[in-house]
Amino acid sequence: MTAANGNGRKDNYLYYPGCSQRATSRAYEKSAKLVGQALGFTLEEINDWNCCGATDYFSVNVLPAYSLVARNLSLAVEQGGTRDLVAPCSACFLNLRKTDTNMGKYPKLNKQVNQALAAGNLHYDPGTLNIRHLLDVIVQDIGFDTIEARVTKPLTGLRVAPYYGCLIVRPDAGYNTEYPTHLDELLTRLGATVVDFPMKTHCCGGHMTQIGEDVALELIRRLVHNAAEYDADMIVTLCPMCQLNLDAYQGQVNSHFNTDYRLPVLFFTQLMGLAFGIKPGDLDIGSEIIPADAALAKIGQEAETKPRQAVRRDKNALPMPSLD
Amino acid sequence: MAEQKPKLALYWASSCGGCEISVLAVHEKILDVAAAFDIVFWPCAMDFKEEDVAAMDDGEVDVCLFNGAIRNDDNAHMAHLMRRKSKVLVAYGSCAMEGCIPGLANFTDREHMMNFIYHDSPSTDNPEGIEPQMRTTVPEGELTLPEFWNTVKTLDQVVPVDYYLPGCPPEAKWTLAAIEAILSGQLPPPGSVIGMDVTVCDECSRTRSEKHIKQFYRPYEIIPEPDICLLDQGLFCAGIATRAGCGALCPQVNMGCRGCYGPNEGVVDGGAKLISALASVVDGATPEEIDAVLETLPDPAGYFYRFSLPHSLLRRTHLVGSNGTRTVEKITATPQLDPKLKD
Amino acid sequence: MAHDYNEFNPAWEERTPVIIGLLCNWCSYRAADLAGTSRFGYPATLRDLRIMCTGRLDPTFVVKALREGADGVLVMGCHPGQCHYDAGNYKAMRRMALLRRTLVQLGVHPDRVQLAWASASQGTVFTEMVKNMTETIARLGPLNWQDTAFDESQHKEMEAIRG
Amino acid sequence: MPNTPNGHTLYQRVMAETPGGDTLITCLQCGTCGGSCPSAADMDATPRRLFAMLMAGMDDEVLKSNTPWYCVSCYFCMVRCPQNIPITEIMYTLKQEAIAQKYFDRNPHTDWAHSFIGYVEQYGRGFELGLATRYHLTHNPLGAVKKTGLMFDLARKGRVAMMPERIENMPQLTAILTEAKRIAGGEK
Amino acid sequence: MTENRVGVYICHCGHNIAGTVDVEEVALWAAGLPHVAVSRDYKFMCSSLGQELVEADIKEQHLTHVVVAACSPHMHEPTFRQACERAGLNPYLFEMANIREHASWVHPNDRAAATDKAKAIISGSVRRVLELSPLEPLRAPIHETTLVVGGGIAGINTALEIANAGHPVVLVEREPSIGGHMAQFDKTFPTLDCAACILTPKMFEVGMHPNIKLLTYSEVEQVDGYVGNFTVRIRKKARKINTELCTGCGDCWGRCPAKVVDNIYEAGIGYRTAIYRQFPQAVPKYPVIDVETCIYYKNGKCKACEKFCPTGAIDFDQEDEIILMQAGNIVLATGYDLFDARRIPAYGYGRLANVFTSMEFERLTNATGPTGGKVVLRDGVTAPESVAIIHCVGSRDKNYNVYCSATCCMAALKFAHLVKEKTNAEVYNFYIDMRTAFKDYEAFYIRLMEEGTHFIRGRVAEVTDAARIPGEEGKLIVQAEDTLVGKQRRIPVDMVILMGAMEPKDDAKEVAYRFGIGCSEAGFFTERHPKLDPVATMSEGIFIAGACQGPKDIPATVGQGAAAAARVLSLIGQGVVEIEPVRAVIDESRCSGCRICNNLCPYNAIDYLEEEGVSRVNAALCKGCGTCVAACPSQVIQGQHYTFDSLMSQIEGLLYDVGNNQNGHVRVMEPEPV
Repeated sequence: MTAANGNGRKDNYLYYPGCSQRATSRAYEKSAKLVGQALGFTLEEINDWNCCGATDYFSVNVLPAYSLVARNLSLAVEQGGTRDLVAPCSACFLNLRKTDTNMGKYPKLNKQVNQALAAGNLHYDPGTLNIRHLLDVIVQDIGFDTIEARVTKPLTGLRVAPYYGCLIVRPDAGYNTEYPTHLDELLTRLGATVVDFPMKTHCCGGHMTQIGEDVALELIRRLVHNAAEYDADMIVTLCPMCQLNLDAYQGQVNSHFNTDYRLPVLFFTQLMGLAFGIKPGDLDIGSEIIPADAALAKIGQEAETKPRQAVRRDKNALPMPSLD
Repeated sequence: MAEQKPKLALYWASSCGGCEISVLAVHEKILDVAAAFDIVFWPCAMDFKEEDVAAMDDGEVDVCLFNGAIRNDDNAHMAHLMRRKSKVLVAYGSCAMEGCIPGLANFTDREHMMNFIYHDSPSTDNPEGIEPQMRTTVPEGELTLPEFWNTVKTLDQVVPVDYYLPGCPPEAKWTLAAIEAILSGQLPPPGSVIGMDVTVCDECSRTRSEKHIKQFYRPYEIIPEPDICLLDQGLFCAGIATRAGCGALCPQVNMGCRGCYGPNEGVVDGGAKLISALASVVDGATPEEIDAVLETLPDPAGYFYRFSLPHSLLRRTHLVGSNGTRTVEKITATPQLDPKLKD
Repeated sequence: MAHDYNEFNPAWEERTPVIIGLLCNWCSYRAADLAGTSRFGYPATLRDLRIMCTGRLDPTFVVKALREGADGVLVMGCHPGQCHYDAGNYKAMRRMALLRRTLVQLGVHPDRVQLAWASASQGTVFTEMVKNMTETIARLGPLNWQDTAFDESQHKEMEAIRG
Repeated sequence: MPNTPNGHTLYQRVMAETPGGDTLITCLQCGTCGGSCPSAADMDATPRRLFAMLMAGMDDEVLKSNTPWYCVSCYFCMVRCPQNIPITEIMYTLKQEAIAQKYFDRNPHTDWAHSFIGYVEQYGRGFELGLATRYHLTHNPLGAVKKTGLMFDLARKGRVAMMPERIENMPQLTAILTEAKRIAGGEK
Repeated sequence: MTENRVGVYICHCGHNIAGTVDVEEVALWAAGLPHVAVSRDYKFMCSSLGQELVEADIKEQHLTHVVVAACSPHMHEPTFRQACERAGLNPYLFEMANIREHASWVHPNDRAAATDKAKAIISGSVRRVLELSPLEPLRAPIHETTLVVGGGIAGINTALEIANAGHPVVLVEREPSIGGHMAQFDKTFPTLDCAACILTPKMFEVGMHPNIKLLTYSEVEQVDGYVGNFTVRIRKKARKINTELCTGCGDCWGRCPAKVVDNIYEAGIGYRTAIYRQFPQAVPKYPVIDVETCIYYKNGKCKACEKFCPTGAIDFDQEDEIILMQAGNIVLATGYDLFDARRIPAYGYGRLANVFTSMEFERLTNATGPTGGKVVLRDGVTAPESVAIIHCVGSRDKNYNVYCSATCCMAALKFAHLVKEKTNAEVYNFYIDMRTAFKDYEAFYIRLMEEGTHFIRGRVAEVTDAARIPGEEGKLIVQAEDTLVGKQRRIPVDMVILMGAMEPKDDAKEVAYRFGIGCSEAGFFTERHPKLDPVATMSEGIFIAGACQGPKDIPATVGQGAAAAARVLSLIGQGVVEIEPVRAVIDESRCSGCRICNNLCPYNAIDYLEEEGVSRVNAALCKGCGTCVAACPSQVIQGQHYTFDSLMSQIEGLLYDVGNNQNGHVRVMEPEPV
C-alpha cells in the first residue's frame, strides 16, 4: 500500500476519539482537527462512544471485550452508514479493526458478539465499516502532493525520528509490518530531515509503565537511545500511549539508567500544523513534558550534515541490492 | 358390404383456433379429405356432440387430429376420450405437441393468474371480488366449470400420442403429407414427428457468416439487410435451433424465426440448445462484458421457450411473489469462497 | 458425521442436498482427484461426471440434472486463460451466464447453477467450492423440480393411464 | 488431570477460545516468538516454551507463569510466526484462564486490569487519574509518590481529566456486557 | 442386436475403498441394475488377478460392457482398457467409476453417505457405458527429435543421455549460456568438489555433440500438437553477434565502456559490460549485447565493440529469429528461482549492507566471482570476524512457502565450512531443524561441528543494526531464541547470510500453461504420480526434471534428468503412439449450415463448405474438446465417447435415487424398436 495519490479523498470521516484524546493527548485531537481543517476534511465524532477496552479488558474476559468494542462499531453504522471510521489512537484502531476482522473471520465470535449486542438492541455486520488510522487517511486519501502543496513553513533543519509503534502496522494494517516508510515520507514532505530509526516499530512499553515499570523503562530506553544515537532532535509519534510513555517517562528512564536524554516527543499532526503555518499554541505545543522549543528552534536553520557513516562508496565496494 | 371410409376426428382443446383454420388451408384438397374420410367429430365445423363420440366403440376412430394444450379438466377428459376412441392420435400443432403460447402461463401459476385477472389487473372492474367457481348454484340448478389447472401440459403428458405435427399452425403441406401417409399406410414409427430433420436455416435463403454477436437488437431498432442472416445482424432468430418445414416464412419477411416448429429431431430441450448456441458466439471474455451483451436480450426465457415451455425440461419453483411478478428464491447471506483460495 | 441441513432450512426433512458436478478432465476433475488423494473431506452432496472440457457444457445437461432431481449444478473448469483447449471455459462462462438469466425467470436462484475454476493443483479450492455450494443449496432448500409440474390430482390420472 | 473444567485440557480450551487459536497445534517450536519478544528477558518462560508446556499438559505451570502478563501486545511474534499462530491473542486467553482459575487473583497486573475494567463498566470510558491513583495507592504506595509527581506534571500541562466522563446510554452498555459475560460463562 | 450384458466390478483397494464404502452391499445392489449381468467385488481390481477376473467374465459371461468402480480414471483407465482389449472387448466399451478419490477418500467419516454416493456414481457409469460405441484409437508416429527446455544441470544431463543414445535433441536455454545455477556455485556439498570442474566438461560436451542443436538466448513461445508430434515455436533472441564470424576472443567486452550490475550470473554483487559473456567457460562461447544497457542503443554512438572486433562479427541490426520445429517428446528442466529476501523485512536485506543472500555468498566465495573468492563484507575489503547463517528464509513459513527447500541446511554447512576456511571467523548457524538426509550428509554435519561451528536452534526473529548495549555498536545483531536454552539471545556479527528458499520460476505457471501441464499449489510442475511416475506429467509426451518439479539438490536433479531421458527413449523406441479417438463428427446430411460452430474451434478444425452449405470437421486437427458439439443448435455434431446420450444417461443414473424420476418430458409412449 504505497500509492498515495490522494484519489480516495473524502470530506467527512466518522471519528472515534478514544479516551486519551480527552486527557493526556488533547494536543493530538486539537492538532488533528486543525490539520483536517487545513486539508479540507472533518472528523465527525460517534455519539456516545465508549472505551475500546485497551489491552486490559481483553486480558480478563475476551467476549465482553469484543462486545464492548462492537458497540462502537454498531453506533458508528447507525450514525454514518458505511463511511470510513477513523481512530487516531493506535490501540483503539487495533481493537476496532481486530473486532471487525475477527467477527468476519470467525462465525462463532460473530454470533456471540451480536447476541450480546442484541441485549442493547444493537447489531453489527462485520465488514460494514472500513476502520482506519488517522495517519493512513492523511497519507492515502489526501496524498503527499496535496500536503506538500499546503506547506508554508517547511520544517527545514529539524531532524526527526519517525516512531510508528506497534499497532498501526501490526498485525495486519496493510503496511510493511516491520519497516514502514509512510510517516518518513510525510515528514520529508513537510521539509524535515528524517533520520534512520531502526526501532521505529518497536514497543513503547504500553501499559507496562503502570504495572511492570522496570520492563517498560528498558523498552523506552531502547527507543530513546536509538533515536539519540541517530542524532534525532525529536521523536514524532502517532499514538497517545507512545507519546505518553516516551515523553512522561523519559525522566524516570534517565534516573533509572543514569542517562541524560532530552528528546521531545510530538504528534505528527502537531508538526503538520507547524508546517502549515498554524500557531504553536493552537497546536498545544508546550503541553509536552520534555519541552520541544529547543528542537523547534532549529527549524529554518540549515540542517547539520553529519551523517553517521560515510556515504561515499569505496571502489572495492560490492553493489547493494536495490529496494525497489 | 361396401368398404367403409376411414373415420377422422378433429378436436381443439386449449388453443387459439388457428389449427382448425389451418386444416382448411389445404384449400380444395379439403374435398379430397372429405371424400377420403368419414369425419365423425369436428366441433368447430360440424355439429357433433361429445355423447356421439362416447357412444362409439373404443378404437373406432381411425385418426384423430387433436390440437390445443391441456389446460383444464375438460381438456384432459376429452384427450382421454379421443385417445380411447382413436386408433391413431396425432398431436396437431404446437399447442398439443409442446404447449405453445398457452404454455407460457407456466411462467406463473393459477393463483397468480386468478389474482391478476380478477383483481389486480389495471383494467379489472370487479368491486365484489368475484372469482369463477367450479360449482355455482343458480335458481335453475347447479352450474359447473371444469377445473383450471395450475400447470399447462402437452397432450402427451396426459395420454399416449402416436404422431406429432409441429407448427403454429402446421403448414398445409405437412397436414396433407400426414393424411396421405395414413391413407397409404406408409406410416413412420409411432412417436415420430412428421416433418423434416434439419433446421430452418436449411430453408432460409439468407447468406450466413461466422457469428460474433456484440449486441442483440429488437426488431424495431434496426432495418435488417435483406439478404444477410438476421442473427448475423444481431436480430434474435430461433431458426438455427428450429425444425424446418415452414419454408422459413418469418425470416423471408425480415422477422426472426420464433421457433414454432419446435426443436430439431433428436433435441431434448430446444431452449437449452438456443442458449448454448447463442451464448457461444456472444462476444466478451469477462462476466461484465458478457453481461453487457446479454443485457440487450430481455426476457431470454420468453425467447427460448416461447413455444415449448411445458414440453421443455424446465420447471419452476414453488415460490411466487405478490402481484404477478415472479420472485426469485431467497437466500440468506451467500457464502463466499475464501478470497485467499482464489487464483 | 451426518450433516444436519435442517439447521439451514427446515425443508431438509427427508433428504440431503444433491448437486451434480460437471468437471473438466484437465483441471477440475484432477483437482477433485487431488482432494481425494489429500483426504480433504467435503460434504457428500456432489455427484460428479467428467467432460473433456467445460466447452462441452451443453445447458441441456444442467436443466436435465435439475429436472432429474438435483438441487444444484456445479460446473468447474480450468481458470480463464488456462483452458487445455484454449478457450472452452469462456464458452462455458457465456452459456452459464445466459442460462442463469433464463432460470431466474422461472424463479430459480442463480446460485443453484454455479461455474467455478480450479486448476489441477487446487484441491482446496475444489473442496471449498463444494462446501460453499452445499451451504448455499442448504440455505435455499430443495428444488424438487420433478414434482412441480404435476398437481396431486394429475398424478393419479397419470397412474391410471399407465396402469 | 488438573484444571480441566468440562473435561477439556487447558490446551484444548485455549485453542477453542482464541479466534484462530486452532493453529497452535501446528507450532514448530522454532522460537520466532521468543526471539521477537521485547520483554522475553523478564518472562519465566518464552512463549514457545509456554506452548510446549501447554501441549505437555503442564497446565498448572502454564497458569502460574508470568509470561502472558509480560506480553506488551506488540504483535511482533504474531506477524513473524511462520505458522500464523495468533500468539498475542493466545496470551489474552491465557490471562483470562489464569484469572478465572484464581491463579492471578490479586497481583499488580490483574488489579490494574480490574481497576481499568471497573471504570469502563462504571462510566463507559477510561479515567486515567482515578485509575492510577486507585491502583498505585493499593499496590505501590512508595511508587505512588513518584507517580504523583508525574500526574502533577501532566496536570500542569492540562493533560489530566479531573472527573471521569460517563457515556449517556450506560444501561445499554451494561446490558451488552452482562449478556456477553453470560454467554462467555455459559459456553465454557 | 445382441442383449446388453454389463459387468460391474467393485474394487476394495485394500482398505482404501472398503474401509469406507460397504463394497459387498454395493456389489449386491449393482447386480440388480438393469442390464447388469455380473457384479463382483474384489480386493485389488488392478492386480493381475483382478484383471483376469474381468477378462474371464468377458469371455465366459459374454459381457458387452464393463464398469470398474475403483480409483480415478487418470490412474487405471488404461489398465482396464487393456484388459478388455485382451479379452476381445472394444476398450471404449469400458467405463471407470471413481469411488475412491471422489467418494471413500473424501467422506471417510460417513460410511452411509460414502456408500450411497458410490452407488450413485456406479449407477451413472452403468447408464453411461450402455450408450458408448466401440472406437478405434488413432495411431501416430513418434517424431524422433526431443525438445529439452532449460540448460541447467538437469537439462544438460537429459540432453546428453538422449543424444548419446543416437537421437536428435534441441536444447533451449533462456540465458546466453547453458550451465544454470550450478555454474554459479563454488563448491558442492558434501564432497566439496568444485562445481565448475564437474560441470564444465558436460557443458562442453553439449556444445560439441553432433546430435544436440543448442539454442541459447532463446525461449519457447508456443507449443501445439500432442505426444509424438509437437510443433514448437521458439524465439531466438538477437545476440547482435554473427556467431559464424565470432571467435569469442573477448576484445569486445574488454573495450565496452558500459558497466552494469550483473543481476543474473553475479547475483547482483558483480559487474559486467553491456556486451558480455556470462562467464569464462560459457557454452556457447559467443558474447551477447544487452540492448537495454548498451550505449549505442541509447544514443546511437559508441560502437566500441564493433571497432575492435577483429572478425567483424558485431551485428547491431540483427533481429530475433523465429524457429519452428517438430518434436516427439518434450522435457522441461526449467529450474528454480531463489527467494527474494527483501520480502522478509525483519532480516533487513537490501537495507543492511552486510546481509547477503546465499547466491551472493556463492559468488563471493567463488574464485571467478567479483572478489576473486575472498569472503569480505559489502565494503569489498574487510573480512568478517563473525558470520551468522540463517536457515529457512522463506521456507517452512506459511507467509511465504510452507515447504522445506531441502537443500539449504546442507548449503549452509558448506558455507560455514568455506567461511571458516577462508576467514577463520566465528560462524553461527540458526536453524529450526537440521535436515541432512542423504548419503554422507550427516557426516558432513558432524565434521562442521568438529570444526567449531556454532549451532543455535532457533529461527531468527530479526537482524538489526540498532545497538542496545555496548559491544553491539557497528555490528549486525542477530536476535533469536536459543530454544535449547529457552532464552532470547542477541548475537552481534559482521555478516549475515540468508539461506533463501528454492521457489518455482516466476513464470512457472505460464510455462505450465504453455505446455499443458499442471502446477502444484506452490507452483512446481506436477508429476504424473508422486512416487511411481515422478518425471512424467499428465500430458503424454511431456516430462519434467530437476528443481522445476520441486526443491532438490544436484544428485537428485541429475538422477531425474536421466530418468526423463529414459522415458523419452522408451517412447522413441516404440515408434508409434496411440491417441484417444475422442473427436467431433458432423452429420453433414443433417447440417443446415447455420455456422454457429465455425469460429468456436480453437484449432480451426471446422470448415464451412459453401457449395454444400454444410460445415465439416477436419479430424486431423480436432482434439475433441466438444465445444462445437455443445453449441450445435440442431444437434448434428456428435462428440465421440462423450456423446449427448451418454452424458444425459449418466446424469439420470447419478440421480437414480432422487425424487420420482418417472414423470417428466419423456413421452409417455416409447417408440418401439424398429
